[in-house]
Amino acid sequence: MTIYAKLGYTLLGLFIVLNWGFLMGATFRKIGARLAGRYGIPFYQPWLNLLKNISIRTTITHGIMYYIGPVFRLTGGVGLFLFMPMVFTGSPNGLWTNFSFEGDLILILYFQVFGMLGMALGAGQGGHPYSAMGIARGLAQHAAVELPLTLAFLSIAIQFDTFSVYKIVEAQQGGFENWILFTNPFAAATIILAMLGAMGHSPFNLVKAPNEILIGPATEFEGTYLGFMQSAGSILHVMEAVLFMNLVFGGANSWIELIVKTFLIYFWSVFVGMVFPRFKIEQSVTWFFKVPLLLGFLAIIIYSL
Amino acid sequence: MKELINKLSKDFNITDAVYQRPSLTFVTVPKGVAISLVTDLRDYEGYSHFVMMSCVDWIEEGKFQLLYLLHNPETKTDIGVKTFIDRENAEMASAHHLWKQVWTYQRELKEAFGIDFPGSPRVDEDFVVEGWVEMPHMRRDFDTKEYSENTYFPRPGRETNDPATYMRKKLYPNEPITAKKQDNDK
Amino acid sequence: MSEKDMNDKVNEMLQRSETNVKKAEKTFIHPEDEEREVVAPDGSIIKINPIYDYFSNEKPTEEKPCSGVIEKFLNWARAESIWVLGFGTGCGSIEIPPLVTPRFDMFRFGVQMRPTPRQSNAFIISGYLSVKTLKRVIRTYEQMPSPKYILALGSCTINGGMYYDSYSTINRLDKYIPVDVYIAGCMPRPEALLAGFMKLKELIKEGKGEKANEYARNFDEYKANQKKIIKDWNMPDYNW
Amino acid sequence: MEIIALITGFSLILIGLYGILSKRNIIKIIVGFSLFDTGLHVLIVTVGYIKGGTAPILDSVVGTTDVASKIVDPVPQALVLTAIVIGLGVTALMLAYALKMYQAKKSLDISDFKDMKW
Amino acid sequence: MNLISPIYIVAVSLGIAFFMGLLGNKAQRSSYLILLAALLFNTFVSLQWVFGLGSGLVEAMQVYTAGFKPPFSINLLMGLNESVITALINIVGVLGAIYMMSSLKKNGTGSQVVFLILFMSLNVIVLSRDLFNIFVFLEVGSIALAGLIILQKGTNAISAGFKYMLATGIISGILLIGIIFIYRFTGSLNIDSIITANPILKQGAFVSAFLIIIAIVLELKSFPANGWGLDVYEASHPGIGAILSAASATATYFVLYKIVDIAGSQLNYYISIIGVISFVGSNLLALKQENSKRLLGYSSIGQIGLLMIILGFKDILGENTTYVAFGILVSHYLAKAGLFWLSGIVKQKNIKGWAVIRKKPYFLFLMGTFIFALIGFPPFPSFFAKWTLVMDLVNTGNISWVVAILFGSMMEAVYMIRWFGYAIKGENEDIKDFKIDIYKIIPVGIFAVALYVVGYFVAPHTEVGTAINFIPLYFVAAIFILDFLPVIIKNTLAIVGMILYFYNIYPDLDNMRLIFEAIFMVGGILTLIAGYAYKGKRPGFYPVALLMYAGLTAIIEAQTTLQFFFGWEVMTAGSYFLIIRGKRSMPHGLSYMLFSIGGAYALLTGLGMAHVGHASFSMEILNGISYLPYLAYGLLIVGFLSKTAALGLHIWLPGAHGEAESDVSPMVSAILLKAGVFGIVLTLIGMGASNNQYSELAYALGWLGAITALAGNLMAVFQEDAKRLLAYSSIGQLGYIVLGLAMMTHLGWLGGFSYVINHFLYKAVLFLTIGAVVMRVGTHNMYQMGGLIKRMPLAFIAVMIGIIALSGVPPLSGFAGKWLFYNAILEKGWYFQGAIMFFSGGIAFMYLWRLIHTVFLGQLKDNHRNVKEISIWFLIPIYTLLAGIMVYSMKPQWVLQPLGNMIAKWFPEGQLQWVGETAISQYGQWAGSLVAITIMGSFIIVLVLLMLSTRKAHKVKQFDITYSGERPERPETTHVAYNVFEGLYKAMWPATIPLVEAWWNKITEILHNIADVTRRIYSSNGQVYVAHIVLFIIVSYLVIIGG
Repeated sequence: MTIYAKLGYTLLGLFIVLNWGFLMGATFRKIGARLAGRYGIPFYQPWLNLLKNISIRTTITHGIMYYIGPVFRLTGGVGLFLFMPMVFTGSPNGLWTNFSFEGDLILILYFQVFGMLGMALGAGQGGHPYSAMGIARGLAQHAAVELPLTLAFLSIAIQFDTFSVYKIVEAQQGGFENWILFTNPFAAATIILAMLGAMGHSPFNLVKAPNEILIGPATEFEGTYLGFMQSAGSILHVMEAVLFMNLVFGGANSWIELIVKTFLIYFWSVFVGMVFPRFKIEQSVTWFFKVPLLLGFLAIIIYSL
Repeated sequence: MKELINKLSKDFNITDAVYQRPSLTFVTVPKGVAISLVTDLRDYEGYSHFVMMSCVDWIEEGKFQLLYLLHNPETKTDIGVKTFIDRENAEMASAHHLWKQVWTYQRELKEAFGIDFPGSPRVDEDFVVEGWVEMPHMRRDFDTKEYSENTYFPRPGRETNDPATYMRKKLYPNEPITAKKQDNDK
Repeated sequence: MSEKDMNDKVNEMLQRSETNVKKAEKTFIHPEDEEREVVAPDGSIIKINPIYDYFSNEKPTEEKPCSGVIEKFLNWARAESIWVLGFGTGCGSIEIPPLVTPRFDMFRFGVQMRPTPRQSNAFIISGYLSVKTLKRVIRTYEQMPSPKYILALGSCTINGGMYYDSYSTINRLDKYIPVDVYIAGCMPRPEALLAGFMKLKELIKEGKGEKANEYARNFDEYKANQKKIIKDWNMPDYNW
Repeated sequence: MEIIALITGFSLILIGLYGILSKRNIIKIIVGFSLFDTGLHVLIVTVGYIKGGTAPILDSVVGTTDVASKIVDPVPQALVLTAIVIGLGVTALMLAYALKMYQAKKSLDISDFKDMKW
Repeated sequence: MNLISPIYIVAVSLGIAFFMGLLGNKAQRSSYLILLAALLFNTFVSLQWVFGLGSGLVEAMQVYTAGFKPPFSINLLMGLNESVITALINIVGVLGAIYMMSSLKKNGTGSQVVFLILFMSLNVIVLSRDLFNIFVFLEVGSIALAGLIILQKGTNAISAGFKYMLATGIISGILLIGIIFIYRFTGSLNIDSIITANPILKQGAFVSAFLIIIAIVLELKSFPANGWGLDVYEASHPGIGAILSAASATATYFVLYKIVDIAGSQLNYYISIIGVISFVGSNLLALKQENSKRLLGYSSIGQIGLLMIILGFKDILGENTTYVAFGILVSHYLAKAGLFWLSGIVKQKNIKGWAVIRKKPYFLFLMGTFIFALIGFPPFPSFFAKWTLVMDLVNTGNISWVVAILFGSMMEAVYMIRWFGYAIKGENEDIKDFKIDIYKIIPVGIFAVALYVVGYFVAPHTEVGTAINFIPLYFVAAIFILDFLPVIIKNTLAIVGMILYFYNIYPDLDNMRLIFEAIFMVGGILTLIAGYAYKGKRPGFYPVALLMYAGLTAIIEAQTTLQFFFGWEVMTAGSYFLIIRGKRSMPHGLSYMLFSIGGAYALLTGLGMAHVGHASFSMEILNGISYLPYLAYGLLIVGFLSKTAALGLHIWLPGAHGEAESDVSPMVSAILLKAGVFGIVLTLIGMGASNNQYSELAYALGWLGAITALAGNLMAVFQEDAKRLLAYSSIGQLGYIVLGLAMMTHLGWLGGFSYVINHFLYKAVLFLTIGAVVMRVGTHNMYQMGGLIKRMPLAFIAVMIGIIALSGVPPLSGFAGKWLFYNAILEKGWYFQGAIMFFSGGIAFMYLWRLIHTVFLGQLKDNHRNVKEISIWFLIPIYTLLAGIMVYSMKPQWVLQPLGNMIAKWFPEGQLQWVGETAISQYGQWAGSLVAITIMGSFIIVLVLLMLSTRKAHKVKQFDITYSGERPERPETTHVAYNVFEGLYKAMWPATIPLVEAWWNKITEILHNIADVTRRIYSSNGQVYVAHIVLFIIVSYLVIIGG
């Protein structure tokens, strides 16, 4: 496969992921509406919103970092996509493996922060107090989520003696009984719980906390900036789901499987979000230090003995 | 209540006392005595709760009437201390040192009636209306309708009926409208 | 009273109001907005003018729409994605929450609430507007990105309504900011508000939702009217 | 005889020490010190004394044989002279100090001179 | 060759004294000159003997009085020891006479006579070999001293003199009893014949020998029967204090040295015990002392105690005894006399009042010299003496003695450094200048210079001291002399010097040392470039900065453990002076110094234990220590950890780094901390590297590193002070490094070394930038800054790259360390340590964001509207370092491959495989530069897209934000900066309680309370003092009999 073909497949994959992210976001809203007995938004609403946002006529800029913020965010999303093997095809250089180089788990783990950090910087230049508050909360929660999540990742890495996502997926092939969900239930449980924090839906949506601190880091962003951030958000949502799918739910052998699995994973956090109200920051942090952390320890202890 | 008023009369120049209800009494004192009476009531008679403070514009007499309403949580009785002050360059001794909430009342009175309370904290700041430069808007000689018409671009074509006149016309179409009543209703 | 008399009276009133404004050219500066001096780390003195220094004091410009089909397409998107600022300015704001309930459900029309003016393009002025609130409304309106739309809810925004004679509430909203849709009534029900949205969508699709440009075109006039009644003007002429 | 002298010497030393430790008056302390000194001198002499010995002068009486057993050891006697002289000097200087101290505070009580603590 | 007989010292002194007595008070000027001439003559006599005997031209001389040989006469001996000691005494005599010129002249001829007699008698004490003669001249000496005291004004001096008379009188009495009875039992008064007679066989003779020795010990003012001595030190003229401490104590100590053998060696052990009690006790009690002269008194007693220990151990020390005793004695002699004289010049009773000395920087230098000589820093003789002492004691298994001695030294360091701190950085601002009499400076100056000279000449006398490289120190001295020049010249000189030196030595170093040397020297040069930003002379900065670098390079170059320790102490002293230059850094400088000294003592003991069983002091002896290896390695590690600020030993760091000057912070943080890492690397290599014999130690070290990382990062999150934030961050980063090294695997070390280089790069960038920003905005508090990106975009970019590198987010270089660590942890199986480490990495994001947000983003403060971009001289090093970061990020294999090859020497297993640009470990692969290219590519594409679509964007200003319909009133109220992580604090506050600080505070408090309670025995009552003496004798006797 030439590099151009690879590039082409990668771009195609990115396009699919972006649109699937939008659709998933719309579905989430739709489910929320139906839960409340409403009709809800049309499924194509996110594309309209994007279109409207990039067609805004007046834009402002607070300075160079104000630009860089959304760029960081989108690069973070795109990069995460590039470093993640999407569909398992039986070869580390298969069709849909992007530029993952076998998908290093540590790289993915740390690259998640790239967009967050850039967003924090961009929002900071706006000088809005609520941006700073949202980021402060986000970072605190991120640190809290990180601890159980790291333990679970380590546990999986110990289990298969590798940090390669590709190899982890490979090891889960051949029936659902090989999924980490069943072979390493503690790590899986930790990830499933900690995932809620990583996804950032209610009750862990205190970063944006709509109507409490306006909309958090994005308060000052409008028009095209917002459009970029929406796109990045969609990609990131899918990619988080893909990561957890690869790690716990056996990866995907085709796009269909990927879409079904990511939808279910995403739906899990949506479902929790529909039921529980927002946590305060200290509640959120301490929550992650209780059950998920304990499960994470168990997951490690089992494999380190 | 009466005993209390009698007792107070010995020390304070109480010009008038109205026994509204068993639990509510209004006394009127000269301007200079009011604050010391309020202080006395607070410190010795148990009227430790400051309910409110208000003002009435007695434009015909050229006076403002100030009212300090106090409450005694022990006996569940209220006492209102009234005093008259001049309307021109209205000024009254501040009672901010007795209760902190008096600050706010005095700020309100300063804005609405133009009564000055020298020494009261933050008394010059805006209370409700921002950037008000006209005559204090609660004075009776301030014509709010005229001000509104002069300032806020009334929309042409609007028909406005004075509710009192309109209803009288409707209900008692035969009765002539007297000049005096019209005056009052203006 | 005949119509002629009425008109005379109104003209007289308007005249009076103008002379009155000229007479009362008094301005009001809050203590925190007065000029002040700070000492820089190197010991030099810096003069601060809180009203002008912190803001970009530029006037808005007219933003030309795109041409032909593209603009139509974009207008369709705009009409189908109306983001409303969650800012209740008066008693009518109680009519907005029902719109998100199952009974009215504005989401199905592509209408949704946004918490920040930067991300909204529709603004519901809900009911009477005191001068104090008007100041905030102007600021918020100007901070919204164009194209932006104003829905004026209730009679108070049209002619003052029952507060026509109040010293602190305005009578005609369109003297201060351009209004796209008036929704009459005291109060209009949520259905009326939804109808207003429908009307707004129609206007946008027809390419008539260009009031933001009108505001920029007649900027000086609007600003003069605003400054007439807001005596403690402590913001830039245009809030970016 | 030697025992008595030894006991006397040690007793004087102890009495002197007792005086130094128990008396408040500076003069009395100096007296105690003198006693202590005297006791020392008695000790020195005692150590060199030989029963029945004569003065350590080499003459015909003593003869030239068995000198060491016949005469008293001359060294302690020389030492005691020096020690007495030195003791005198110390005592004199102490008295001078006592004078100065009295001039400074009009007091001879040693517990009045406790200004430098810890 | 005929030399003047020492008897002439006595004869001439006595003759002149009588002659002066004849002169009376009429010819004061000439009589003073005669006195000086007499003292000079004495000095001359002693010195000619020193040179004569030292060069071996003449034999030691015995002087017999009255023509008889002992025991029938008194004899004087002039040997080498005697000549040196008398020379020392006579030099103090001359200089003391000069120092006390006005006092001596004012008090008339009488005082001059007494002065002369005093020194005559001290000479005789040293020379005489006759016990009774010694007694006589001890008495004469004390009478003379009391005579000098009585001539002074002031009740305190008089009463102190009386107590002195009383006490010495009793002590002489005891001595006399001993002398009489020893005469009785041996028939001789001559020391030599008594020793030959070996009187120990008889019980009575033993008692008399005991009485003699205990009397001399008491004369040396042993703790606790020394209240009378303290009072004299405190009350008398500083000149007399100097004589007492330098001359009188030296002479008396020499007497003890002479006579100690009359009891055979039976009493040696007890002398050591008395010595150690004196040393520890008086240094401990001095903790609460605030009177400067009394403090010096305590210190003198402590030093004499140390000397007594040495005397007691002379059998063990063997031929080193003289060397050790001489080193300590000379240091004490010079330093203490100098300090006493200085106290007379400064004329401040309270040690806090010594702040006035700041007005005269050169006096500050003198004081520093004396104090550092006292606590045994290089290059002073006491350093080498203490080194030899500890080495020999450890070698013979006397570890507990070493502990006691080092504890006492530690206490001494506490109060001495604190005192110095008050002088150099007191709180009182309005200080008056003080007047100086020119004749008083001369003796002080001579003694200070003498300290350096003696130190320089003493150093080669140890077997290994010859190898010490003094070239950097010459350079420091040269810069010190050139301190009057402006910054620009000195800076250039310093940089050129360092470049040349680095160029000179780098070919001789192995790879591992080269890395550290490069960090020290290149880092040093870069941070020195920032020094151009300062104007004026910046007095004192360059000597101390270069001193630190001299120490650092000495550590790297060290071939022997002595060289290593020498460099370590030089580096500590230099960095202490650097740190203490900050505005509010006094308490932090103190705690830095104390932890450093404590660590250095641990190191010293460890090095001593390494030496056991080896003849050489080569650095190789660290490999495979055989004597108590766990303890030895543990001590070494603790010593080094005190410099890397591991948890428990970290409390000095935040303040010291946070309050230091802008360009000093990177020096002490990015560079200095690596010295500790270097030490740990050496220790771990010594522990057998891949053999990993002492895996328990490494395991404990690993946990310590992990917890340090967590604690440091967590504390950093809650800081409001930008530099303190970075300082706490350094603690955390050093925790990573320690954890990585403790893993003792190839990958762990690779990660650790990668962090060493990385931390140097980004912490230097961050500290330099923040320091420069602080210089511009005039505050450390982050919440008082904000929005500075508009004023200093270049600084912002530097900080942004710095924090991205620090946080470990790809593609910058920090990720290399994280990746290696993950792999290493999986390989090693230290999952929980790893998890803690990565949790602290998550916490790091918080403080990093806070650093950049609250300083550079958000709202610009009113008073910072006109601040300029940070100085170009800061930007040059910052951007040089940034280039380093970028190269490392884009081509990590350029750094990691050589590192891996180097580490393979010790850890050949589990290496990283390199295929092109891809690193392959057992667990995964990472293509550093490809990842970087991928990320940068997509970044640029996205950026271009956004720039195109927002090209018409309107530039707005700081208050053009949506503020709920309001306008912000002030930047201060709009900038979210103070207590940002309140929510996290609510969740995690128990982890932020400063338990370690509380623990150290409690220990300090307990020690001070003990000191405060115990020192109440000195009730200032003469009778109590006499009782102390009597009790001391009784208790000593009972202990000795019982023991």
